[in-house]
Parts: sequence; C-alpha cells; structure tokens
Amino acid sequence: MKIEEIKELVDFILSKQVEEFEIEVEGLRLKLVKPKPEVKVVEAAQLPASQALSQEPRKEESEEKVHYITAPMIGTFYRAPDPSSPPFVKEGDHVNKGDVVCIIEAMKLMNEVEADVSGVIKEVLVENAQPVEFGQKLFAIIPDND
Amino acid sequence: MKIEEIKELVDFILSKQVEEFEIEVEGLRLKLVKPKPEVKVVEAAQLPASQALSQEPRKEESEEKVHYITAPMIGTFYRAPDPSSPPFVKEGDHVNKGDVVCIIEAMKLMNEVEADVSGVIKEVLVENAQPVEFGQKLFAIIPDND
Amino acid sequence: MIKKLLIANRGEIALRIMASAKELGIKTVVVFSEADRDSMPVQLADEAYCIGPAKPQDSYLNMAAVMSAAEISGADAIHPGYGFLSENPRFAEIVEAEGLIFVGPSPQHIKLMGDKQRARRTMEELGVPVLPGSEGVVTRVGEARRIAEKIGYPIILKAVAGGGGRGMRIINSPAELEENFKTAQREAYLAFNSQDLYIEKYIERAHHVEVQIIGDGERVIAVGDRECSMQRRHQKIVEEAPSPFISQQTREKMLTTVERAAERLGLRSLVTFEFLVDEDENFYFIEANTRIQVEHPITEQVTGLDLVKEQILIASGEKLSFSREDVKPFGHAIEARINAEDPRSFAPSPGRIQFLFLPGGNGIRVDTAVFQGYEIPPFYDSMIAKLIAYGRNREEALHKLEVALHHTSIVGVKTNLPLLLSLLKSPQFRSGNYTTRFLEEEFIW
Amino acid sequence: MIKKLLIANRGEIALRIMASAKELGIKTVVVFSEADRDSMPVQLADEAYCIGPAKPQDSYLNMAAVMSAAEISGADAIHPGYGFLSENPRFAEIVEAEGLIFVGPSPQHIKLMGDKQRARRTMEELGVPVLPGSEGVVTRVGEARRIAEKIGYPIILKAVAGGGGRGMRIINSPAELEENFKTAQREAYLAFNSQDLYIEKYIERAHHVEVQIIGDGERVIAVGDRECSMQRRHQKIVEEAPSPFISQQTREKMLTTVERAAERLGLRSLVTFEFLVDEDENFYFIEANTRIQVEHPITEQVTGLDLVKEQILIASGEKLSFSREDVKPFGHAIEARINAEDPRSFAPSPGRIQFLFLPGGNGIRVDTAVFQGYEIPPFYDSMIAKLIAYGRNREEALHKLEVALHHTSIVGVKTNLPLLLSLLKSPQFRSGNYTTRFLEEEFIW
Repeated sequence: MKIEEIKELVDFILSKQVEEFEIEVEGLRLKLVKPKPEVKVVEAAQLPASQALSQEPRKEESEEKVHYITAPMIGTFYRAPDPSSPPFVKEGDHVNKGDVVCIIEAMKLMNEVEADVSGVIKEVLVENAQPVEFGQKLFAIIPDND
Repeated sequence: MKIEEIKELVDFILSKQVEEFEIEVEGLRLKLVKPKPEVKVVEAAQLPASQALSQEPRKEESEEKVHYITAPMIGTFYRAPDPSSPPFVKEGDHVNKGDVVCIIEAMKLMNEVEADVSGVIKEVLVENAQPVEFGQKLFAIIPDND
Repeated sequence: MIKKLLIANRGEIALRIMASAKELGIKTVVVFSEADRDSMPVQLADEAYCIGPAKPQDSYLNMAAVMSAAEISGADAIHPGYGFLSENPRFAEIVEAEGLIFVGPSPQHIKLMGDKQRARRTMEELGVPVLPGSEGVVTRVGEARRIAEKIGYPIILKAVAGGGGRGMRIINSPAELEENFKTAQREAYLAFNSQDLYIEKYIERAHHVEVQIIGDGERVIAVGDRECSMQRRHQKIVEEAPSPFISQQTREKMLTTVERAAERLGLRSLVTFEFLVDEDENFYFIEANTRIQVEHPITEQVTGLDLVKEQILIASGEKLSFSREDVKPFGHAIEARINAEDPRSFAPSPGRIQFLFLPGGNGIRVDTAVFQGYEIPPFYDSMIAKLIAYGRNREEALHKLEVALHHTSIVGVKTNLPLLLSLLKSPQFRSGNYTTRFLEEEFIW
Repeated sequence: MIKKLLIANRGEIALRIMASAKELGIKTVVVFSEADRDSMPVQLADEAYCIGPAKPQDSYLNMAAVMSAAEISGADAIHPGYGFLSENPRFAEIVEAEGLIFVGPSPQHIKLMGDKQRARRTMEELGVPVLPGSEGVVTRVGEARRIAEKIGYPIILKAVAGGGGRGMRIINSPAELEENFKTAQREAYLAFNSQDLYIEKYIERAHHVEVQIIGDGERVIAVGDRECSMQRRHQKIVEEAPSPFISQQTREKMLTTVERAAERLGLRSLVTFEFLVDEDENFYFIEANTRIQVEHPITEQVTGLDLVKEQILIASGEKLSFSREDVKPFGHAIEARINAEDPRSFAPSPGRIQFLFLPGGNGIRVDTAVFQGYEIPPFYDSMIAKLIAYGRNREEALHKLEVALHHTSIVGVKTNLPLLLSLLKSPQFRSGNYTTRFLEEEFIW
C-alpha cells in the first residue's frame, strides 16, 4: 500500500461516522481514534431514528465551499425544457444568479428553477425525469468569489 | 484487498445498525467503533426515573474516605440487644472488624450485624427500630489507616 | 381495492391510518414537512416524501404538493386524516378529478356540511331537530328582535362563515341585542370576510353529544354516540362512549334519527353529527364533521369495529361489512387527550421528550407517534397521545384510565396530565353529568 | 378487602398486578433486587423495598426477605405473579401462617398440582382424560415393558420430580426401552435427586391447548381455552385464544370437563389446565398451573374480563363477580412474546435499550415494563414485552399483530422480532393447524 493510498484511506475514514478504526491487512496495521465530540449530545437520542430515516446521501463536502440548489417543491425533475432540447446546464457550466437550471413538473405545471447564486456547476445530483422531494439537493455549485 | 474494497466494506458496515465491528478473515483484521454519543444521552433520559427512584439521601461525601456498613438483609434495625441496654455503638466509638454494631430483626429472628472494617463510627444513619432495606447504609465509618 | 394509499397527515392519526392500510395489504405513502423528517410515520411508511417547510400552509395544506407526491408515488387514493385538508371540498374535488380515490364523503357532502346554515336547514328538512332560530341570514336588528322574541332569550348570534366556536356572541336581553348586533356583524366581516349572521336559541346548560355514522352511499349505520362535553374553547379533552348523561331511550331516538337522515342523503364514509342536548334530553343538531374524528377509538373499543379499516374498504368501493344487528356496543370507553401544554395556562410546550413511559395492560389502548428523544415541533397541534381505557362499565373504565394516567411518565415537556387526573377525580365528572361549561367555568383545581 | 398488596415479582407482571390493585383502591408494595432498582414497578408502586442482590435465589426467591418486607410495609396480602415463588406451596403456607392472604389457590392445591403424578391420578378420578400410562412409579424395566405393550409405542419416560419439559425421554420400541430405562433413572436421580420414573403414552403430533379456570372455592368457571403449541423447549412464544385447531364441540367438552373437576376440588383463584390434543381431537390432561399465566391477556381480550382483578377480589374473600352466562367470548386474540435474545441462536441479549417504539391503535394491547434507556439485566427471563392483537376473527387478529410487529422498533439489544414476523407469515401458522413440534422441527426460515 502506497502512502497515497494510506492518505486516501485515512481521509475516507475521517469523513465517516467512525470513532475507532483498526485494520490489519497485507502487512499494514493501522489504528485510528477520532477525538470524541461533546456538543452533539442532544441530537444523539434521535440518532437511531435519524439514521434510519435520512433519505439523502451523506455526501462529504470537500474543503472548497459548495452551495446546493435545492428543489423548491416536490415534483419531477427535468434538465431540459423538452425531450429534444439540450439540458439547461451541465457540469462545468457557469451560471448566473437567476438563470434557469432545471424544471420541476408538478400537477402538470412546469416550474422553472433558477440558480440562487452565481457559480460553476460542480455536479448534477439528480437524474433527468426523476421525482424529487421538497428540499432535495439538485445541483452542487461552486459559488464565484466576490 | 484493495482500498476500494476496504471503503466498500466500511460503508456497508456504517449503513447498518452496528456499534462495534470486528472481523478477522484471510489475512484481514478490521475493527470499527462508531461514535457513542448515546452514553450521556441515555443516562440523561433515565435521569428522571433515577431521581424519582432513588430512596437514599444524596449526601455529599466529604474528602475523607468513608466506608459504609450496609444492611445484609431487609428487616428492622435495632441499635441495642434489648430496649433496656445501651446501643452497641455510638458516634465517635472505635470498632474493630467483627464487632457487633447492630441487630436486624427479620421474621422474628435477631440477626447480628458485624463491622466489616475497623474504624471510627462517624455517623449512625438509621433511627432505632426503623425498617431497613437490603443494601441500605446503616453506619458511616472512617476506616483506620493501616 | 386501493393499492397504494397516500396519507396526507402526520402524528398519531397518520400511524393509525397506516396500520389499517397495511392490515389490508395496501402500500402506504406519507407526505411530511421538513419539521417531521424524523417522525415515526415517515420511518414506518413504505414511502415518504417531503412536501415543504414546517408551516402547515407550505406543506400539509399545500394541495399542489400533496397531489405531486401522489403522482410521483403512484398512489391511487388519499386519506386526509383529520384537520389540514380533511374537510376541504376543493381538495376532495381535485383528488377525484385526478382520478384518485378520496377517502371520505363526496365533495358535495363535504361542501354541504361545511356551510353551517345550509347543513342546519338540510337536517331540519330531513327530520333532525335543530335549534330554534332564524330561517336564514339576518341582516337587520329589527328582524333579529322579532326572532328573539319568538324563540325566547338567551339567543346566540353566529357568523355563517364561522365555526369551531369562533364568531359567536351570547345575547340575554333585547337591550343587549340592540347593543351588540352591529358589532357582531362588523366582527364577522373582519374575521371571516362576510358579515352574515344567523340566530339560534342559546342553551345554557348543554351537553355535547355526537353520533358516529358510517355509510357506503346506500346503507348507513349509526354505530354509537359519544359524550364530548369536557372541552375548553371548543377543544375536547376527555370523551366517553356511550354518553353517561342521555337515557337509552334518547340514545335510540338520536341514532335512529341520524341514521335515517344520513341514509336519505346517501352519505358515504365516516361522518359525525354533533348535537347539543339540554337538561331535558332534547337534542339539537349543530354541525356534522365529514372525516375521522380524534375520538373515534372510544367507539371502536365499545363496538369492536375498526372504523378506519371500514372507511378504507368503503372508499375502495366495498359495501359495509356488517349490519345494524352486528353492532352490539358493550361496556364503556373513555379517552383522555395528552397535550404538551402547561396544564394551567394551556400554553403549548414544544420541546424534546427526555423520558417516556406509556401505560398498557388490561383495557388500555394508546394511540401515539411520539417516542423518547422526539422533538415536539411548535408548528402543529399540541396533542401527543391519546389514552383510551375500556371497562365492562363506566366505573371500571374510569378507574382504569385513572391508573393508566398515574402510570404515564413524560419528562422534558409540560403536559396536561395533572389536569386530566384532577378532572377524573372531580365529583362532577364521576357523576357523569357535566355540561360544556364545566371545565371552563365550574371546575376548580 | 385487601388493603395493601405486596407484589413479589418484577417486570411486566408486577406492573400488570399493580394496575389491577390500584384500580381496586389497594395500596401497592413491590420488593426488588438490586438489579431492579431503576425499574418501572419500583417507581410506580406506593412503596418499594430492596430485598437482596440480583441473583433470584438471594432476592425474589428469598422467602424470609419477602416476608420481612411484608411485615415492615404492613401489607396484608402477597401476590406472587408467575415464576419465582408463585407455585411454591411452602411459601403459600408461610404467608397464610403469618396471617396474610396469599393471592392464589390454597397451599394444598398448589402442592397437589406440583406433584405431577398425583395431579394426574386426581384428575383421572375426577373424570378428566389423562394419557394412558403407569399407575404410579415404575421401578423395573420388566414392569415398564408390560405397560408399554399395553398402551403401545411410542411411550415417554418421565421423571416424577421433573417438569417444564425436563426429565423426559421418548421410547419407540422394546429395544430402546431396554437400552434407556436405567440411564433415564440415573439421569433423573442426578437432576432431581430422585430416580422415580413414570410412563405415559407419547403423542407424536400433539397440540398444546390449555383451559383457564377461575374459582372462588365454591363455584368454578372455565373462561376459555388457549392454543399454546408454538413453543421452543417448552417455552411458549405465540399464543392464541380460542384455539384455532379444536372444534366447538371439543372446546365445550374440554371446558365442561375441567369446570366440573375443578369445582369438585373446590379450586380457588386462577388455575390453568394444560392438555395435549391429538389429531383426532382427543385431549389428555398433562398438568395444572396454579398461578396467573404469562398469556392471560389473550383470554382477557376475547372475554372482556380482568382476570387479575377477579383474582384479587376472590383472594379478598369475594365471590365470583360474574356467571357462566356472562362469559361470551367474541373474536380472536393472539399474543407474541418479545424476547431480548438472538433470534437464531436464542442466546439471551441483555443490555441497554437505546431506542424504543411500541405500537398501539385499534386492537393492540402492550404489556411491558421496559423503556428507552432501560438496561435489561442478565439475571432474569429474557421476555421484555407482550404484544397482544385482538380482531373480530383470527384473520383480523393475525393481520393486526403482523402490522404491530412491523411498527415495533427496539434498538440496542437483539430481539426475536424477525423470528416472530417469519412465524406469522408461515403457511402452517396461518392455517391454524400446527403442533408443538412445528417451531423446533418443521419451521425453516
């Protein structure tokens, strides 16, 4: 195992809800103990429920500031105004605040969703024509530095 | 085992209701402990019950080492062998291990209770002729320094 | 048969409906607000969709969002529970227009019962006694005076668009009428955007007794009555089935009268007819609720029926599974509503439940969705659990409820448990003869 | 009437007894071991006394300590619950000798039923069918062979001092008898300090059906039957009332037979008569339990009776409060015992409950003393809750129980919930025709 791989593994473990981690594999022995958080105590009682309930992927935010455009309503997510058109935005595109980034169809009404910040689309988080809940993350966007 | 496989395994375990995980198989040993913020919480949750339940006075123990002689059975506590006799011990008395310090009457049987350490009686915690529970503190005693 | 039921509600009633649906092999979908993400209904449903922020207007009252969730999930029916959209005829219409089943009466019936004056006239035409009063809207004080003289004081001025106890004014004399009529009109306009008033005879010592019916559109069965006089600001707090006040004769008369009228209307689903009963056991229709009631469990306990299950079956197009003769109420049931509120000031007490123990055992039923560690959100009703006690007679039910309340432990939020215990101990409650004024005006603790 | 009742037990049954006592206005005292200091019975009783360390021998089985607590508290009666001292005739004698009321049958009856061979003979004399077998103790293999030839193989060798499924050996042929007789004697001696054996006909496909009686010393009423064939190592796990296997005719015959015999014996309090029922519905008495049973709630649900309350009233000297005609069982009830154990290995799983949600609503009764944060001690039985579902028929009860199990959430310890859910889904359980061998030998999941 190369040092890069070890770093990757350590980063990976640190990004998880893990308190202690030990591994021995192919000549590697690694032990990792995270400091114990103190603040979260109150939330903890809810923990079993929350864990089971959470329907959003627990994506780990990297160092760079990421902003999410979320669904303003429940409905079906469309990346383009109609099936034959290209998507409003794709990864790597720069959008300005107010640009339409997708459509959410609800009750046969097409609702345009606008970017609420300017920046570069880092990731499109929902597949085209998929249902989305209220508040669901649709796009990860790296805001411009002002 | 590749790092991707390790990651997959870790993710899998974390997705489960697992608190601790250890495996040793074909050259791999892996241990993983999830954070347990519950510890405090659960105790806090129990607190109302415990508070309500606790039947012993929450005496503040002072710095000096205090030992308690507790009731070895449920019954009625008597400080003297009979109503006309003086008490076996009183506050300030020195007792040796094995000295009879009181009687507990249960089912018409008189059970002598002996000191389980040598020392000075600091406080008699129960009134004469009062019922005592199993394990209830009867005498506070400051053990001799050996 | 319904295949997938969307439950457009939260809390204990969402779980209650879910249980009956699952029992029938129906898949369940719940919609939830952001405040309810960690709730039991969300955890226990087959599917759950967040439909908006915590505020009811933005989520549980947001028809478009509920309908979108129905579309996305492929639900073929919607159960509205109680409150929220349950008595909104427009919502029922939309549901049906989208080709889905609305678990409730027809939109027309919801609309009819929603218009208090029209409901009153219709019931009168169908032979159900209503309070003496004006034929319709009263616009001038002179007209009001003539009606008041005919029916006798005290009277009550009611806003046509009011309801649930709001927009009412009690008048004891011609002088008071003169003084209050215009003010009442103005108030009604400000509160409900309509100054229309009507007049009813006011009964000073009234019992609130209601009759539960279930209909399949053809046949209607009145399954029993409930005493709901224990209330504060028109919020019921303790309910009993059957009413300990009315005689068997009055009971039979009420049930038959309601059953006949409801059948002539062709009512479907669960509907509750609320009555005022005076001290001579004369009963007068006030209004009808076209939805499952909070207090439905006490009727279930004395009849052995599962009202929600029947309601879903009927919505699926089935006919009533039982006959009038199958309903043989036995024993007595009392429900106590446990609210997270200050028992003296009645101020809501949202927050986290730090310790919870709920009672069980012989004769005890608990309907709740809360758990230890649950954060009661401040956006909704303060009711967190219903304790229902059943006994072979009223005395037994009362004692069982009292013990059950003693064996209930809720730490972390204030609750009305002390009030409930005091109420149960009061001689007037024990006597079974208490009016709607008891809790607010007579009870001292 | 009893004024102060000491409950010499723990867990759910302590709470269950406490509720009935409080309902009758009786003060309650519990005794507890050091391991149970933070338990709900201790918190909810009027008085609570620690009587010893965690180990049952030192606390709940310590007669002197229990009697001391009774003396100190001034209790005038003791309820032993089930297990622990409940079927110890010596304890019942001591209680009565001290001038206190023992809530149970007379010490003589407890003693009679504790001697399995004597109980069997007595029942036979009273006209209750028992399994063909030896008249008394069989000491030699030759005698055993003659009896076996008369009643036919397979037979079962039982230790007179055994019980609860221990000290038994099934014999299929004369050769096996020859081979096993002495070994069985030796084993009996090692296990129970007595080598006495007796012989019974062995029924290969047997149902375990029991009859609940209640008597006041003069009159006895058989209040119903229960199917308890779903068991593992003689530990029941799911029980139903009434038995789905036996016909109404057999039921009536069993109840009448038991009722008559129990009345001739002059039985007092609650007693359960256990039977083996073969495939042709022949029933044979095995033993009688002289205490409240774990599964008593299913009988309560279908009859509307409160058995513990009746038991306390009878102990207080009252006569039965109802007649044979008042007992009109209706509907069906099923109980599932939730155990803190590994569902595969059945290894107990003590520990702290980190999250708990128990179901409620229509038809669901929960009997438990646990709560979120509770530490299940390793010293006692692993049963932590009983879920009881009631329906108008078996189908409905079964579906309600299934939903209730789905709506149960216990985190922190292993439980048998997965096993219970699989069992309920199995075609054989659904059919209602399963024998005592089903769970151990036939059920695959």
